[in-house]
Amino acid sequence: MSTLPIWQFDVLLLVLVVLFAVVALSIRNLMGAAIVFGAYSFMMCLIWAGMGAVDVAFTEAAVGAGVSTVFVVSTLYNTSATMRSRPGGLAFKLFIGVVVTIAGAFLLSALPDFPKWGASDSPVNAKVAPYYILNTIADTHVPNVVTSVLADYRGFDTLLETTVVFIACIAIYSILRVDKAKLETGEPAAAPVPRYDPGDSLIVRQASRFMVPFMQLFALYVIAHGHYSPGGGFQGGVILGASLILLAISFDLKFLLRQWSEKTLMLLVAAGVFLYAAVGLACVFMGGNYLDYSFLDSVLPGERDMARSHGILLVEIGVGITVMFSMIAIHINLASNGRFDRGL
Amino acid sequence: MYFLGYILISTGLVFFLGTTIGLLRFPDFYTRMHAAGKGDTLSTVMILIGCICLVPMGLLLAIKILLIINFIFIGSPTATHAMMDAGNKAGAVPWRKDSK
Amino acid sequence: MNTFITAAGVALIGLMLLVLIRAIKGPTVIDRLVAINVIGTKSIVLLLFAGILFGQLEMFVDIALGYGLLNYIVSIAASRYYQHRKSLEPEHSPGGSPVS
Amino acid sequence: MTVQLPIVIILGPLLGAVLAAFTGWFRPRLSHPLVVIGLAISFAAALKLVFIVADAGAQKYWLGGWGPKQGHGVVGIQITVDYLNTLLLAAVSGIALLTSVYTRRLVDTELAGRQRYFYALFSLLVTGLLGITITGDIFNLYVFMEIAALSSYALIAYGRGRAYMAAFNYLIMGTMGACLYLLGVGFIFAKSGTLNIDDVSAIIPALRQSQALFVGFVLILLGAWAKMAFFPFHGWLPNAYAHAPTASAAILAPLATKVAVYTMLRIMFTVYSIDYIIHSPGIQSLALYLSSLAIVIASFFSLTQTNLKKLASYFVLSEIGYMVGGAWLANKPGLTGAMVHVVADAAMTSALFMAIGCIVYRLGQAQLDDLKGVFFKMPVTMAAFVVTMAALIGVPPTCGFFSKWYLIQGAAQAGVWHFIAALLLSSLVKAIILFRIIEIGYNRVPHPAIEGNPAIPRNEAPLSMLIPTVAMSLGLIALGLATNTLVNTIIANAVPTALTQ
Amino acid sequence: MEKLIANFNYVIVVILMMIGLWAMLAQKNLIKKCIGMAIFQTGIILFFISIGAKNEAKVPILSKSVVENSSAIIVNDYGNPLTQILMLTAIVVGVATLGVGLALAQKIYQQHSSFDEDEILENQRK
Repeated sequence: MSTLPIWQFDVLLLVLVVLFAVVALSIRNLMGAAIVFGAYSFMMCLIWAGMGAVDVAFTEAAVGAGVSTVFVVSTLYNTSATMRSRPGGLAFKLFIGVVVTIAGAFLLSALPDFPKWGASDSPVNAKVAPYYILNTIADTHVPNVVTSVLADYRGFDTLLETTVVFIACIAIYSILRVDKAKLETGEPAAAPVPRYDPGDSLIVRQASRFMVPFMQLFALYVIAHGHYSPGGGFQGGVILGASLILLAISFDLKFLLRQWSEKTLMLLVAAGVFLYAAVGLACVFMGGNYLDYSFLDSVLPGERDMARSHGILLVEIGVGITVMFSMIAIHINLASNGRFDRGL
Repeated sequence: MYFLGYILISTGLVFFLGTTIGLLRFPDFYTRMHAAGKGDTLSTVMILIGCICLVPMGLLLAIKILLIINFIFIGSPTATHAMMDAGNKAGAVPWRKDSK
Repeated sequence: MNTFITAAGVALIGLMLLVLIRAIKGPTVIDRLVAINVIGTKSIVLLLFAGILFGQLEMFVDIALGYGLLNYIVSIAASRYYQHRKSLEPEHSPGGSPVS
Repeated sequence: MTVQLPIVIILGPLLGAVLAAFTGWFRPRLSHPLVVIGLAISFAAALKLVFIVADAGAQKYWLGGWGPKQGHGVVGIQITVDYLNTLLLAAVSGIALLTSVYTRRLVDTELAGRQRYFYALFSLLVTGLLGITITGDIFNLYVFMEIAALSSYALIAYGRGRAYMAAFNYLIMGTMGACLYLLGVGFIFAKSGTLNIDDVSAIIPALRQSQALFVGFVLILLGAWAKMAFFPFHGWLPNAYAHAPTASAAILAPLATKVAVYTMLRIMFTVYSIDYIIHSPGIQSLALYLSSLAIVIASFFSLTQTNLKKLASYFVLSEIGYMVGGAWLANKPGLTGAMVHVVADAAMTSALFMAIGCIVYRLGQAQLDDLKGVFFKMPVTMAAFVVTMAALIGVPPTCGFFSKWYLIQGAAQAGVWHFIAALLLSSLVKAIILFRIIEIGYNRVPHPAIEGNPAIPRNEAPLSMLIPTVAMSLGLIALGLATNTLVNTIIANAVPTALTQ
Repeated sequence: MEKLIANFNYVIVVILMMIGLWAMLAQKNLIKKCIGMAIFQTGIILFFISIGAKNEAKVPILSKSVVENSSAIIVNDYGNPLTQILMLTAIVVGVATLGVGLALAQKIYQQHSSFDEDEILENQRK
């Protein structure tokens, strides 16, 4: 058996995770399915933490378990959680089951060919990866290897990943946003909103009000401290976004939209991507390849390795901005069904 | 200090056992909520304090764990309250001695 | 110490498995929500245990903190759903039965 | 500065899209020119690179300056322009440029009031497609795939109504394809430890017996097939393209599937080698039978369609069969045919959808029965349409003829007669459909030249649409005439050396 | 069998992916399809993370003592960073896809008042 530090946890959790997946799919109320699916993501996150992948665990906790569950809940809020189903169709399901089983057997046939779980001399661990661990300090001065690979060695992936979030945001916006009159004038009309909805609870609102500043502080710490500890633009951005989503949920959407108008939100989403791409472009104008931050050393303080470190911080901020505001915009769209007035 | 840590974690586990039994055995939503809300918060806080006692750590780390405890102490009862309210408004039926 | 933490962690997962039974049985969604909330809180503890076993608690405590905050948001969002909707839609079959 | 050209190809549309997203809130009129400028820059760079590659061979570019390191291979992300992809890059960016000019009027009428992000999404789609083509890193390819996919879901959903369900089905199929691809990448990565295409291809020959690599190969193949709507996975395509707005279909139909075919070619012949293909004969004959089946079934369904857009979607499906089949013939003419056909078919489909777009713009719908008298109403458009159909059928001076000729040669050399039969059948069906359209559009109305018959007023689509359409259909002939040069200078070098000896 | 236990996580990966794939193809409910899609993706992420796991390794964040003296870095003391980066990307892509899927599902529900695929198709045929 493997000697991962906590394989006892891992084995148990892996079994648990399969259970969660089955339960999430078998619950016949969609709300229940969504909640169990959130817990499934939390379990996944524990497994990854157990395998030493703390950054992945952090992202999954923030993105997968936290925000995406809220997305599903707000979708259901605007539709319905009951599952109407009709009899029949069993043969089709069985057929797909057989196909999927065959595919699974085919995948399992490759199993003996894989290196053992946790072997440190497997190709994955021995070919390219050691370079990053050995040289991250000399190259970039960032002790968190994940951050340096994320934003520098494979920074192009991250630029595209930010673009994916941006696309998702504008895609959802253009799918859902409905109010034509408002679309043409730009600004949503400022209608007076009652400050207190009588049905809302005071306790939740006060507790949220207390927690939100701490969350935002923590998120900024996560972005800024990503060079030394797990975290970075994505995680911090999501937590920042989540803090405002919390405000939107415990007060209402109008409360959020009073401070961040639709236009501001959507502009800032693009601004983050633009910042990232522009930093890369600046490197080209300084004579290097795209995203080669070391050529920014005449602009940023420090030597070439420190220039990389600062460049990483810059692009992380760009990522954070895009992720934060797209999470909010996606939530508002899904929760209000594209009307930007009231929702979950 | 270590001794205290062991005791706190063990007690926390016992409380969590109580929570679990309550969740499984109680007859209706409100009573289950009662078990979950109280036992869950208390056991988590106990285990976390136990961790602080058990593991040698710096001040910053201890403060962070205390911050988690703080959040759980505020967040968990609020969530419990919200869920209880939700259950009430959504029409969960309380169990009575004579029902069924 | 590590043996104790491992044992405590395994016990915690075992108890979580029991809580999962409540999430499977339902009978209403709000019951599942309670169970999942408990599991979420306990995951924070498990994360800290993992950190202790890795010997790098300072790396895991941030995740645990983020975890606690997001778990709270999910609970509030889900209970908000029922506060606004005010109807607990009946579930057709007791949960856990195979999907049809 | 020529060193920076490969990245300029990507950055043009990417920055154009981001800026268009900004201006959408201030001056919506400005979004379109920004995107066109971005695409023009990209096209210029791609065109320049075609000449550079023809002279000097493959160009490599390392992002962030992270090139190969001793003992580790390439540590960063590499983008490569070589013989295999340089023509496709030029074709994709060129077609995108023409289409972006072409779509302006369509968008103004079809999507009035909703076009704020249309051009941003359009440009991002092109970014994704160019990225898939240019990248030299198998994981980076996945990310680009998702960029292209997410923006195309949104572009299709612009069609509203049934388009939402079509887009949802596409989302499920597309995500499944991308995930299968990613899993295949994982299998390759687990055995080779690197993601760079060159480094992987250096490692794979030593691991020919590895079952994991074989499973990874099959997974990537299935993923690419799902993305390109190859026969068993084709269900999503006709609905998606038919219900999408014409402006979206005009960019999606020619490029999205072709780039997926390119992905398959890249994985088959660069990552895995030609030896690997020849030594897995089970898959080879399966793929050939499937492509013949795809061609036959798509041709059959295209006969039963009454909607012009849907009909064209089935053409797209049958053309995919050509390319997959040509690639799996695994001999020199077959492969050459497949590579030529990727470019030629992108141009042909583009011209076809542009012509259909012009018709839809004036007639408002695209049912076959509505085409009565269209030849008199829009003679220039219909001339372009007939040229395009001739190219699809494979009439000599057009590019469709040459690629088909190579394919038939390859099939004859490999002795795969069912593929030849399918090719000929598909040409026949297209000819039948062309004559049917001529019959409806020309004969079913009283001829206006004869005295006493009512005159049919000329009513062409606006020039901003007509000129790209005509340019594209003339391009088909030009491409056909240039085929020989292109094959000799570029494509012949892309065919693996094992086949040329 | 021994291999099966040594590679227990691969088995779980395959099971998870097949559950997800089955849900994507066989479930009629659009939201369930989305959930199946997410499960499929997490299966793949789990696969990547577990091929990068190392025994006796710590998280890939260099400790303070090593930062001062970079010749003292021992590779096998730290987990594999590369797989983690790839999967960070995959997670974010997954959520983006889920969001778009949910938006489409919401629109479809508005038109047909149903998440059931058969019902929607019937409605469309009318």
